[in-house]
Amino acid sequence: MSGEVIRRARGAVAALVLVGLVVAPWVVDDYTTALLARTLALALVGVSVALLTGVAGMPTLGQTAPYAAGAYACAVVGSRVSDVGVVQLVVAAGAGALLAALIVPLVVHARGVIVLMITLAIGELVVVVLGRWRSVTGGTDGLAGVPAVRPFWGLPALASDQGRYLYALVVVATLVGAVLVLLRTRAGLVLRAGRDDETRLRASGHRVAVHLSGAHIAAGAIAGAAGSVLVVAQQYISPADFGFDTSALLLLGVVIGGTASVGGALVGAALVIAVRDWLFGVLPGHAPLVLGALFVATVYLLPTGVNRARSRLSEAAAPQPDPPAAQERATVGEVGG
Amino acid sequence: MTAVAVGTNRIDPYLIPALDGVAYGLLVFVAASGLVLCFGVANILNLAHGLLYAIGGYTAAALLDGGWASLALALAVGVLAAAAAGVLLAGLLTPVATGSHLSQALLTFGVALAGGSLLVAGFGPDDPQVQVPATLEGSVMVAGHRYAAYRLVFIVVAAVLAAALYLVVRRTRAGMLVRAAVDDPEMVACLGVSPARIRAGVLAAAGALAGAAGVLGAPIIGPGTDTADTVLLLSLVVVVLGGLGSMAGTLLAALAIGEIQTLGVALLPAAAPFLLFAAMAAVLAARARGLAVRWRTA
Amino acid sequence: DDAPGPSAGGSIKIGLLASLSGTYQAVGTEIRDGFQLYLDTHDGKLGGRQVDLIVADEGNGAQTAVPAATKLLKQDRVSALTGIVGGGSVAGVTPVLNETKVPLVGSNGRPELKDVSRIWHTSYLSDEPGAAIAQHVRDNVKGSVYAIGPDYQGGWDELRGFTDAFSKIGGKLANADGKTTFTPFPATTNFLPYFARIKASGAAAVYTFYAGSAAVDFVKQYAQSEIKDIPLYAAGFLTEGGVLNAQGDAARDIYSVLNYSPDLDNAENRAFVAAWKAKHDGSPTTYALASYDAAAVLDRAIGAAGSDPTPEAINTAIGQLGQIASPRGTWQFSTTTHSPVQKWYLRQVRQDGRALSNTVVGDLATVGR
Amino acid sequence: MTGLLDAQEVSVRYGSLAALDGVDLCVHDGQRHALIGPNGAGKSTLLDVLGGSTRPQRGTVRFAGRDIGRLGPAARARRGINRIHQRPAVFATLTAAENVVVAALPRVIPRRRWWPAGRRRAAQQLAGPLLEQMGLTAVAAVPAGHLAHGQRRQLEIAMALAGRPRLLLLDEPAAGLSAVEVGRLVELLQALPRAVAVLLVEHRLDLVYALSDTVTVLRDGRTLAAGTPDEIRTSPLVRQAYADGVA
Amino acid sequence: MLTVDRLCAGYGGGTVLHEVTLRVRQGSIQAVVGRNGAGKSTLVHTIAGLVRPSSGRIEVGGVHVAGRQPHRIAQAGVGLVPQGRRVFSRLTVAEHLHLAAAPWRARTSGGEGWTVARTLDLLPRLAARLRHRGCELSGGEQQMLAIARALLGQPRVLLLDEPCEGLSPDLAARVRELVNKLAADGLTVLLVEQQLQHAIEIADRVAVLEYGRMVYDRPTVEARRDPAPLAAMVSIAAVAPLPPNRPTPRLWADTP
Ligand SMILES: Nc1ncnc2c1ncn2[C@@H]1O[C@H](COP(=O)(O)OP(=O)(O)OP(=O)(O)O)[C@@H](O)[C@H]1O
Ligand SMILES: Nc1ncnc2c1ncn2[C@@H]1O[C@H](COP(=O)(O)OP(=O)(O)OP(=O)(O)O)[C@@H](O)[C@H]1O
Ligand SMILES: [Mg+2]
Ligand SMILES: [Mg+2]
Repeated sequence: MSGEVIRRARGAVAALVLVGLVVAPWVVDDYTTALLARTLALALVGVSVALLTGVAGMPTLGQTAPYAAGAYACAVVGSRVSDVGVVQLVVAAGAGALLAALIVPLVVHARGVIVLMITLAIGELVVVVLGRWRSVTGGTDGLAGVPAVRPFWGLPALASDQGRYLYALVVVATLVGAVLVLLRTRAGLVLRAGRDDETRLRASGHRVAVHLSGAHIAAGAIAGAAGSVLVVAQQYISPADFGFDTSALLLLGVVIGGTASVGGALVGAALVIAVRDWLFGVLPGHAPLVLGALFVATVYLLPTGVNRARSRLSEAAAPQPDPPAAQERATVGEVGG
Repeated sequence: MTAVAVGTNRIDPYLIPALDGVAYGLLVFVAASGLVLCFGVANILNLAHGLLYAIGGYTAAALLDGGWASLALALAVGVLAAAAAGVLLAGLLTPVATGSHLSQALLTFGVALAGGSLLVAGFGPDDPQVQVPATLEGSVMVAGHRYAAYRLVFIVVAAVLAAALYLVVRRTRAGMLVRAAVDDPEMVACLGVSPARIRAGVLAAAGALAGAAGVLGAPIIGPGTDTADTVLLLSLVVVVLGGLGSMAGTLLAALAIGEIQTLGVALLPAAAPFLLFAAMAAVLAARARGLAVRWRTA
Repeated sequence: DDAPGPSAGGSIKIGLLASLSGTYQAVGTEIRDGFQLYLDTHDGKLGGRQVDLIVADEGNGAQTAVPAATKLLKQDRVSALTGIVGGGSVAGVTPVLNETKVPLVGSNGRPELKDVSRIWHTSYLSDEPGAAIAQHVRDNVKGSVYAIGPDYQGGWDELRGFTDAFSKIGGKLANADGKTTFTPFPATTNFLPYFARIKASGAAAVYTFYAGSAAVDFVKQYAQSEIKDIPLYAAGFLTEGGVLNAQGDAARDIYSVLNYSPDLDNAENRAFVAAWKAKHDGSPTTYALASYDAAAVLDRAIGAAGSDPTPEAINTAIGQLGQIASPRGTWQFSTTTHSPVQKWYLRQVRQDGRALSNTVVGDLATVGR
Repeated sequence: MTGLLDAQEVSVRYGSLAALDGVDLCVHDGQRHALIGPNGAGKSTLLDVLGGSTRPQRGTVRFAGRDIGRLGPAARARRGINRIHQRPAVFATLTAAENVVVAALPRVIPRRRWWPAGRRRAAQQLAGPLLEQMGLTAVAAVPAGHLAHGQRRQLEIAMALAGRPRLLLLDEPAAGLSAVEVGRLVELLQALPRAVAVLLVEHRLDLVYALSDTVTVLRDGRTLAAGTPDEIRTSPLVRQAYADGVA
Repeated sequence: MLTVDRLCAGYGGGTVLHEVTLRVRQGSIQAVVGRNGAGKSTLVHTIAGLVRPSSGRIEVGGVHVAGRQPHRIAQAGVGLVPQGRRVFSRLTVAEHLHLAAAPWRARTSGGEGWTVARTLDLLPRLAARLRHRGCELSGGEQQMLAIARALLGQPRVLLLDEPCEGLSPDLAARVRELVNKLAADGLTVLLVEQQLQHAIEIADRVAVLEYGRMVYDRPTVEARRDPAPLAAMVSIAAVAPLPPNRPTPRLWADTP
């Protein structure tokens, strides 16, 4: 009963937030709109980090790699091939997924901190490559002058902050919805089970490596798509956008939001990034101090934030055992050995 | 005769990088030693480790005046200050002690950010000057090459430290308690030992080690705005590469990093920017795969 | 409402973006202080208008610089932007500048840009120091020169400036493949393996460019290495400002090229240095100077922009400034690159009383297009 | 005649210690085979070898006529070897019901194959009755990490059953169960269709004699004796083996 | 020696133990039995300080310890053999023993103190496994180690949560014998045991927990004299073999 209430309340809050986000550009100034658009991109990467860290139990510091792949693919496609948003989005997601697929053999057998360090190394390597592959990436100073995107064939190019923000919002909302659906399928269930006890999962006959690879590639695609949102929001990208501090802040944001919860990750990552960007503007020179203090405070204000969110999630998602009447209808097919 | 001369000439340019790789690797080991204890052995993810080192570094910069007495003083003050910071950190960590690495990371990262900017606010954004005793300032001749004397001294310091750490962790009751607390803190408490005390002790020791490393390493990885990050990253790499808690492994990893950063760079200058992280990813991935296979076979 | 331009009281909003935290904090602080010094010595006014200076933190690079700049431009609606330490940050800020049509009078980093119609710099182009010193090195070094620098855009430009000019006048590089050696940046803290290569190359001199803590590491390790007797030439940032203190004796005798030195003998400089020393420890750096000059540029441009100094009007006025008197000597904006056409000086680190300082030992070329 | 499961000459060494030393074991279709022996005899190690989580240095393991020695635990589970662990292994943050669903997934195929949720639904329909059989209905929605020790063991048995085993490897299933639960377990095992073979490791000999038709006795990694429960019960050799384990 | 008075405890929101009261005299053995999930381990953990009581008193030797931290309670002389062994997986057997041994602790119970040699004498299998790490032991060996670890702490009150789980029958009998002897020497024992007949064999009193409530607590002599109520409560009869192939819900309806 109380689970039902909580679920309702969460739904109401989510709907309220969504409505707020839709009307935001008409309420706030251009700067805030631009900041929000950028934040949305990073929040989406945060979701992909949460998918790996919280749901699959593989903490990652390397989601900036597919994120960067998507962003640069989008920037290159945007300035040379097509200014259609859908095309850019698909290309970016594909690039992210491809890079993630290349990384999979490196990380699929590793666990815990080892994954953290391997992904960190990969993230750093990608930044080095971005800095040196000047013909494509523009080197360490980055790529500017990506033409304004038109969301779909026949639609006008987005020239205002509002337009870019709404485009970002639609993309992010769609993808987050897709992730939420994914997590409700058996794939999500098996991933969570693997996080708890991999040996048991194997003993039950699941191919753990396949599930983890799938999670990596899906997360890579999401991060890649986020990269294209960043390009649209910021019209400029450089290796600095994909550096270690971005990864670290994303991971921390996801932790604040409760690692296993997609909504939490979205909010946490968005908060951390937005607060950082905002602080650098309003408190010149003291941003790191305040940000650090905020992190410490977060730990105390949300002492069980991580676990609370997780247990709430599993409560909400728990399948109700079938009533006895349903037993006859149990359909169990035969499986070839 | 000429053949030999040609032979030496071919090796000769790499001699000093190779030696320096050892010294640099040992410096990295000393810098990482606190984290070995904290993260490798006690499994407390302390992202403020670089900050503890920086405390030592700034102490050195503030107190060193070129004399031996000042070195001793700086060492004492640096060790005490960093150990105190470690205890403080342990106190802060108490509420998340049973939590995951990730919440520890959140807390210690926050402390590192805030503490780092306080340090820079206190000591100024410029890199301060570090004056070691004059005898160590110069260079000595090694196999016909000039080499910094101070770095040679490091080889001794690191060797002593490695041996001491090994003995403490493997052979003493304190070391056993720390390892036991990683497995099951509740059961340690049921043996009558407070896990909170163990944590405080570990962080104090880690702080002391980091402080000592910061003072002694100041002439090489000097205090500055980036020191904390550099040291943290290098230490994490070394500790994880070394197999989390194995002293010999960590030393080996540190030496490997040292050689990659020096000899590797000398041999393959074009690959220099990729070397460290590519090697790290490759080694970790190979070892993870190896473990996975071994786990299945044995 | 808060439309760009002066408000009724005759004041004007200027945005200053500089690294006030992170790796480049030292430079960022100098830039802020240089600008502030100009305001303090001119009653807080530029072009006769009270200045509302809004400072924002650039952080470590573009990813923090862009949102901070967006705030200055879109929320605070400043009439002009100044500062910016990193070249990457300038590149990142450019789209927003173009959108809001506000001029930037940058005082440090300078990337290669196609369109500079609204972008001005009071510092230099990254390849100019090298170009300015090439002839001197060619004349004074008997043998080949080893070129080494950090592996990022600034490093590439600085070193290219030197090697292009040096090769053009017949100089020979000692580097094995004839190309500059670039060290990973900022990852490299240990330069000894590179020194071993320099030794092996038989170079008669070394030309380099580093800044910040990499400069400290480079110089200190150089002095203890087996190539410590090979003369070291550098773009001036190697020994500029706070890094010189950290380097200490290791920096002695290094030659560097820069557009400024605190011991230049002219009236503006004497006033500038005196005012600086009254407020801060030590001597002003080229970073502070460039920012001071940026304020001077804005001062004259706003004054010339008439009763309604809109960003557009200020931009137009900057283009018509002509000669600018400055502590570094007079200079003017190049019409093509919008960066200074100015004189460069050869300096050497020498004992000056109790401290070491960069002493001007000669004039080099006037550079700028 | 070869059995459903045929392990031959299995040896596992840990350093100088031979946990298993040339053990042969054959389990026939539908057999109730018990494996007993003093502590440290190698029983769990043998189950690990059969389940695929330990690879023996020597020896072959055949299942349903095929060599499965190179297969991992997941592949063996999909072929029908399901097990419970001596230390109950469950997915701590998943509810009891979800635990069973996850365990059931690899071996169930829905009638409507094209519908992605069908498989999960089919597994869910299996979970309800299984939990009820184990007496866990009341805690179906409780995260497994919050269950009592005995409840976890029951849950793991339900999970093993959900995998629709042809061979069930049970490592001390009755340990930590209360009398009522043991009764329920005995009932359940006796009611298992004969198509399911069971290899049971247990220290409670009353259960062993009640449930099994063949007993193998291990000691120090070797087979000491094998036979019907009655033969084993009266064998002085077996008594001696247990007594030695204590002395 | 050990007094538990109207103790309530639970996890998170829910209460598991409802007003449990126990009085264990020095040198006596109190058995606790009950269904799975009844709250036996919760009771033991609450006494050991691992679960915080929400109300009620716990006294050890007259000292109020409820709500104290676990290490304080251990220092007060409470030893624990937890359910599920919980040995330190990365420490060797020798290290376990070294760590657990508290020779400096004043011995207050009767008999001679526990030394490493004496525990190894009692559990000879451990002696052959001194260099093995906790995770490399068999289930029974881990259980032995858990018992040894608790004994070496020289407890005055010993909490045994199913100490014989996973031990071979002979060894289990021997452990019970030992417990009996220790109690005779003055050790106070709280024993959680699933097999009622084993509990009755050595205990002085036996209590039954049901849904977190104490529904039965009598001296064993009484229980032996009149076993019916106790047997009804824990239905020992269920162990008797059942006729094979009794119809139960069919899971494999479609399996050939
Ligand atoms: N990973 C390992 N490393 C070293 N020795 C091991 C390992 N696993 C098991 N052993 C040893 O192998 C022997 C057999 O262990 P096993 O777990 O098979 O015993 P068991 O028959 O199941 O005993 P129990 O009834 O106590 O569970 C034991 O002596 C144990 O110490
Ligand atoms: N960590 C926990 N969080 C929440 N609930 C728990 C937790 N541990 C146990 N419980 C619940 O408390 C109740 C009592 O558990 P307890 O472990 O005390 O039972 P028990 O009598 O020891 O059972 P068993 O004989 O199976 O060991 C159970 O319903 C269980 O689900
Ligand atoms: Mg076993
Ligand atoms: Mg229990």
